[in-house]
Amino acid sequence: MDFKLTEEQEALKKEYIEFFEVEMKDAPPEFRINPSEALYSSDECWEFHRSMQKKLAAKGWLTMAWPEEYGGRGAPLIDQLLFSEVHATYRAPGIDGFGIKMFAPTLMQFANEEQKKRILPPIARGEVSYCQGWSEPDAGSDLAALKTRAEYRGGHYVVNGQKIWTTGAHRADHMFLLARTDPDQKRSGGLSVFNIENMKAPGIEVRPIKYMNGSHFYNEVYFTDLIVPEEDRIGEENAGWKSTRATMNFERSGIGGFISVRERLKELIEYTRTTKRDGGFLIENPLIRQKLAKLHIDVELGRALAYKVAWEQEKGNLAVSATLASQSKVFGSELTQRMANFSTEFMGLHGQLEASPWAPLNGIMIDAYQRCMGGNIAAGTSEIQRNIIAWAGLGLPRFN
Amino acid sequence: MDFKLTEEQEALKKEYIEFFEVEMKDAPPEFRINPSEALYSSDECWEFHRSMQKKLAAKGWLTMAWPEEYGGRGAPLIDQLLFSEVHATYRAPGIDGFGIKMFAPTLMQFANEEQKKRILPPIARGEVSYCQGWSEPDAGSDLAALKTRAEYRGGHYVVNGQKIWTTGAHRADHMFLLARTDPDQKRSGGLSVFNIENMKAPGIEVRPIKYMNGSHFYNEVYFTDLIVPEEDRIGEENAGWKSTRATMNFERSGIGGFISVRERLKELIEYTRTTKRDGGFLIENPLIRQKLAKLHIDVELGRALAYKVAWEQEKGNLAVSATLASQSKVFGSELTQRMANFSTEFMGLHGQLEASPWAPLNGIMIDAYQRCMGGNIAAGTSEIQRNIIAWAGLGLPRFN
Amino acid sequence: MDLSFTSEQDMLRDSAARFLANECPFEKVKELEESAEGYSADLWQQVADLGWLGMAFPEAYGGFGGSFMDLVVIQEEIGKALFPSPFFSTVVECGSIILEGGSEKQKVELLGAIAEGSLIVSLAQYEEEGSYLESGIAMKAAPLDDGYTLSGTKYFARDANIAHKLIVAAVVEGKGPTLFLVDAQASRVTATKMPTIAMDNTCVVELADLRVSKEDIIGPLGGAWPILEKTQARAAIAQAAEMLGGCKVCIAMTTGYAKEREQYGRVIGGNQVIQHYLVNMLLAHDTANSYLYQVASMVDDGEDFSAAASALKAATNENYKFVSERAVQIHGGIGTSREHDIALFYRRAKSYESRCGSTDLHYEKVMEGLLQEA
Amino acid sequence: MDLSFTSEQDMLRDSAARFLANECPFEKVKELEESAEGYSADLWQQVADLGWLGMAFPEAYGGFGGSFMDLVVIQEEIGKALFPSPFFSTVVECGSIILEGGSEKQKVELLGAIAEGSLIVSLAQYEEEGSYLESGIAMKAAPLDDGYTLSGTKYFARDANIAHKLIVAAVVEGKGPTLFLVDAQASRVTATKMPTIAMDNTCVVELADLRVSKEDIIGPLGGAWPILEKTQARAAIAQAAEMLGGCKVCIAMTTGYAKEREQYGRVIGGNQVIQHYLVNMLLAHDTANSYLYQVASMVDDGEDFSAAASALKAATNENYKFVSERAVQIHGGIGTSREHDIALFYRRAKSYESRCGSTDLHYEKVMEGLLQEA
Repeated sequence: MDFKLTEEQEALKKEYIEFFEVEMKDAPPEFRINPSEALYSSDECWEFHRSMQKKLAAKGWLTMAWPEEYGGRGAPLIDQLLFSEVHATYRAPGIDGFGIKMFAPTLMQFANEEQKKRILPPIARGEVSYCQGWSEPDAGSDLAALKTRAEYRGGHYVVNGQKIWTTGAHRADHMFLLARTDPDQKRSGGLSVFNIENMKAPGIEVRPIKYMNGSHFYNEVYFTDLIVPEEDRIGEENAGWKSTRATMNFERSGIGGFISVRERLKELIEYTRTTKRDGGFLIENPLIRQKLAKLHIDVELGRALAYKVAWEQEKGNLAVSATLASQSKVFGSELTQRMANFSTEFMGLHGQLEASPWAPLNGIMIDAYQRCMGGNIAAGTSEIQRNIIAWAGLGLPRFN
Repeated sequence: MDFKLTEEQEALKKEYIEFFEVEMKDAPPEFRINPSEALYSSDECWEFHRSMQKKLAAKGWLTMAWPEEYGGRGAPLIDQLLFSEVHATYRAPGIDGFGIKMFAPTLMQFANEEQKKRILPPIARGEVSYCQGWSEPDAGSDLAALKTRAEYRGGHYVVNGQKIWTTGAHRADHMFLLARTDPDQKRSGGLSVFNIENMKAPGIEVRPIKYMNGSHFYNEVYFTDLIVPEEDRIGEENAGWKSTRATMNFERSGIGGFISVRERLKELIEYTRTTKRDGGFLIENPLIRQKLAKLHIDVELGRALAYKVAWEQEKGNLAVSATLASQSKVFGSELTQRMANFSTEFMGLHGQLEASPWAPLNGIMIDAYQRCMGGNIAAGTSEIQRNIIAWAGLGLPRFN
Repeated sequence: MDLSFTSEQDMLRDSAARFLANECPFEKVKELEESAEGYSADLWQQVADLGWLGMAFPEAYGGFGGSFMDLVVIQEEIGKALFPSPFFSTVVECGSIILEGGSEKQKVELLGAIAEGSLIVSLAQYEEEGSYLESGIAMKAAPLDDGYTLSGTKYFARDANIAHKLIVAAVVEGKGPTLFLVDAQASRVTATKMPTIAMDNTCVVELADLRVSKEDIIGPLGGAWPILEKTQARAAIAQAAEMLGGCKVCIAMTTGYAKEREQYGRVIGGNQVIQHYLVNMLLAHDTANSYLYQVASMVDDGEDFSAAASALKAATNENYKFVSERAVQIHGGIGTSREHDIALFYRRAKSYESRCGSTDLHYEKVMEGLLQEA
Repeated sequence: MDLSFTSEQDMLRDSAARFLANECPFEKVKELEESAEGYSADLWQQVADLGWLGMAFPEAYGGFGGSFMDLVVIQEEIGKALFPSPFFSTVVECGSIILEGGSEKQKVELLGAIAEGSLIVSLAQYEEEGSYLESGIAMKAAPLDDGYTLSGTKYFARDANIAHKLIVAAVVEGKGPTLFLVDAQASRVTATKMPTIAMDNTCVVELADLRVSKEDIIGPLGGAWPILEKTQARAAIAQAAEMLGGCKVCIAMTTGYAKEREQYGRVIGGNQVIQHYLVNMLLAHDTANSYLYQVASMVDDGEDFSAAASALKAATNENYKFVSERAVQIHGGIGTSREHDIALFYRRAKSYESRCGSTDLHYEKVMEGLLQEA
């Protein structure tokens, strides 16, 4: 075992740090609160994200772990992890996870040559932005129950139906869509994957869903007789479930989440060192000290686990890494929740304050207290993740 | 709402206190550690228990809530609760719960007149001791899967099979047995209840099971061609499940558990007030203070719930009180576990010590750390209790 | 011993529940949350007419002479409906303070006006640091010939933006913290809403050389703390009642949802993990709720309830957060949306935990109580 | 970066696992727990012959020059098998102390003897109060012409009942705590087993005017604390490895049981709640285990590992208790019996949490580390 970085890795890491140190100086302040969602919240943030995306592409960092033939440089996942750590440390935007981490690997594995040549390069160049057309009102945890219909009409499909919880649909250029192409096949049979070329096309209506705190990143997407050319179906007709399951398992080390908690924890500690209450600094309170220590430990544990995820994936132990990735997801989202709950608690009366001149850390923690619920639910609820770990990881039987 | 005691209740309570104050002075010290199991552990403890049983009967306290026709005085359950509180405060033995709280109410409801006249009076007089013949190696949580066979042979039954986790079988005079009388009926059909008149009869073999810490209260009971007269079958043949389910629901307020924790907590607080480490008393440690406060609060909450259980039962809301009793059981056993874990933790190196001159509080807490697991499992595991609450209390559907 | 409510209390509860269900459904709650006033003057008058505002004041002061348990019943129903109103600030907090510390004249005038619905009062106790302690009151009351002048900023004053009067805690040199009744709508008083997770009327209040006459002092000079300590303990119980009402609805809504929402061909409430979540939520509610009535009885029976109030509030803080959090989790995506109602409880739970003292402070008070006993 | 074990380490693990499975099954563990000696001299010699005892000592001192990671591998396997032996006291604790603080002569003589299996050593640090701190060492070393005499009582000395030597921490006036190597079998030394939940060789040691020569001092006069602090941090990591080995077996045994035990016509492992319990156990193990290797690497890489060792031990204390507790719960009644093996882990978990510092102490050390960084 060797946890040390190579000289090349140390040099790369330094380069990342120098880059973000400069580039994030002028970032809109919303990114300090929640970078992965801030990008969708205002035109200014979105512009900043898009310009960062192009810069990262130019540096070759956007797709470093992609095979060279698709515009990557075949870097080991551990290098990718290092990049993700630094990226998360600076709470930087610029990564379109839907395109780069989910759809692109699916394309590499399941698309035909024409599609790869057409769809992958703009993703690699950071020119486009994707959203994910999966969940439906009656198909959340149980994705295979989805009903959105794509009917083949010779040369093209006609799509009708509704998606929900579509993060960033109001900003995205494209969507990868999972729809039912054979209505006679139930559940996971009869589904196909499509590349939706233009989210502004007639036949698509995007309606905002406000999150509990009023912010807008989720959407409903309605399809009414949307025409999708046959050449935008990815993979075999009715074989979409297989590639979708593969999509679920790409790059899910979760390192970004742990780094995010680590950085917030640093700010929290600074807050407790500089905030006085009842004659002492908060950091002098043993109850607060111990809880901060516990959070720090969990960050370290989670980070070690994330490294293991990447390592197992790198070694080709995909079943192992998929289970570990579910563990990382659960551990990370629940850790974020513990941090948000605890910190807003010890802030006392101030803990309830949203971003404002009076709010500690400009309300990052009360924001997290609300956003963390999304984290526990989106991309597979904590319950679904635990089911998966039990079935796939521990080999426990699945009953219905 | 009125939580005040009546003058009569205050007087009764005073009488209980005066009684136990005197009677418990000479109790064997094991009762201070775990009264409900100490009685089975040594001849001396058993003798003390038996003599206490008779004294309580003489006072009329053993069966105060029984109907007068069976030797009780029809006292309200709240009075019974007050007695249980004082009894638990002094960690006194003398209550044969199997006979008084479980079998006797079953008899009152399901036995014939002859049986009531024959079996109930010795229980009321505190002369006998029962054990409960329910669990089997393959029928624990799933009691209805039991296999012990009672075959009718004209005028009597012949019993063969094995019971397990039979608390006190090595001390008891009698057993109430649940056995399969119709082998063609599966599960809860085909079961009958029997009064086993003599635990020393040929055809019964009792083998000890040592608990994880080596102590002996559980047993295996083997039946080999045991003859049981027909007149000792309680209720209809093959209708034993109904009375067994009723037995499960008698007097389960759980007040004793909460009082037990409260008393231990008092001792713990005294320990932290008088024990120095690293220049200060343990009670000065804010981490310890807060955890003690939490335990105290949970005791208060649990006690309030136990009162509600008794109140609802008294009002005849049996379905409500049964669900609440399951809640009380789960809350109480898990509270005991928290107390045991936390206290043995803050005792530091001393926390691991079993009863000995060096052990804090003579090892009560490390004993509890082990016994609490039995508490979470016996008489329906915490999981089964939660299932019952979900199904019966919340009306959630039961799937298999 | 009698653990049942009186029939009057049952009626009070039913009528409150019916009123709030009809007049303040969750749609209305969200509308009020988003409004600048944060309450409905119309509904306020209606609850005055229903007798809620004077329920627990003595008849001599224009009230109905109800018990503290009656107030608890109303608070539970308010908590179930999430009714946005100045009930807590005006009736529970300031009403108690006036009753506890006010002069006969103040009681007659102020409590009567509160009961009628014509007077909203806000407690301005906290300062920048957010301390709950007596020592946290640092604002000076500078003596003047026939009174004092108050200058400075108070924080976390609930409903100050809509209040007619404020009760301001300020220090009289040589005497200590003192309570002053001031006109909230005076030109030298500015109340600004702070954005809280509960989207309620929590305010920063600026006082600029505000004159107060001696007659507008509540209680003795330097006597603020005993009054505040006692009334805040009462308020903590009433707040816990409101929170436990919220828990109850979370459990009911979530159980209902779990029985209807299908995934994988069956209702999600058939999943054992969901069942056990709901059972743990029920346990959290039922234990604390049983204790609530016990503690409320202590108030009515004149027993010392301060440590018990802390025990109740600490437990309820934890339990409401737990229950509302699991409620959102079981609802899944829809539970996180503003459109749905369940997250309203989740947001309130976090805000309410800081009211009437932090959880840690309450634990410490419980411990102090235990050590006094021992 | 390379997160794989070397093939040598894989072999070491396999051979250790095989040896312990064959020679020390759980039946044997229980037999040893109940014996006065609490270990098997025969097995001890065998593990010496297998090279375990000298694994991590330099070759110059009769060892094999292995890494700390090698020791971690052995400790994990010991933890899986619950192997009762003086490995921790003699090799992990005292071996490290001698290596860290001993003279050349001491290293050659003592480490060689330990590696051969002929020397069992016990650390006698703690006193009546059970303090983990330097200030907890109060026993006086009274100066004598060519040495010191030691009198008093030490507590929680592991394996003192079977040890040949003790390392006693005692205060030299004007210098501070100092480590003395004494003959454990001298007539003036009495070791008595204390009954612990782990049923191990935890002892009270009485020293009655025991003479120690100056040559038997380990490290500088007054130099005990830096040595103890560093070696206890290493020991904490090794202890965590042992505990995580235990977690792993708890999970495997319980998963196996859940797949076989039927109730209600199907295996209990089909119940979602049991599944999630097991998943949470797995999470507890896998997170801490990943971190274990990272921290062990810090030792081998010469980095400052003290705060990380505390972080690891604190997390592992909680996780082993949690995992072993759930393991017993899932086993149900049978899990609570002495006959079954799973409660062996439950009992060890509680005992081990107090080793090398309490959980609270480790949290505090983590916090101190963080504040130094900040």
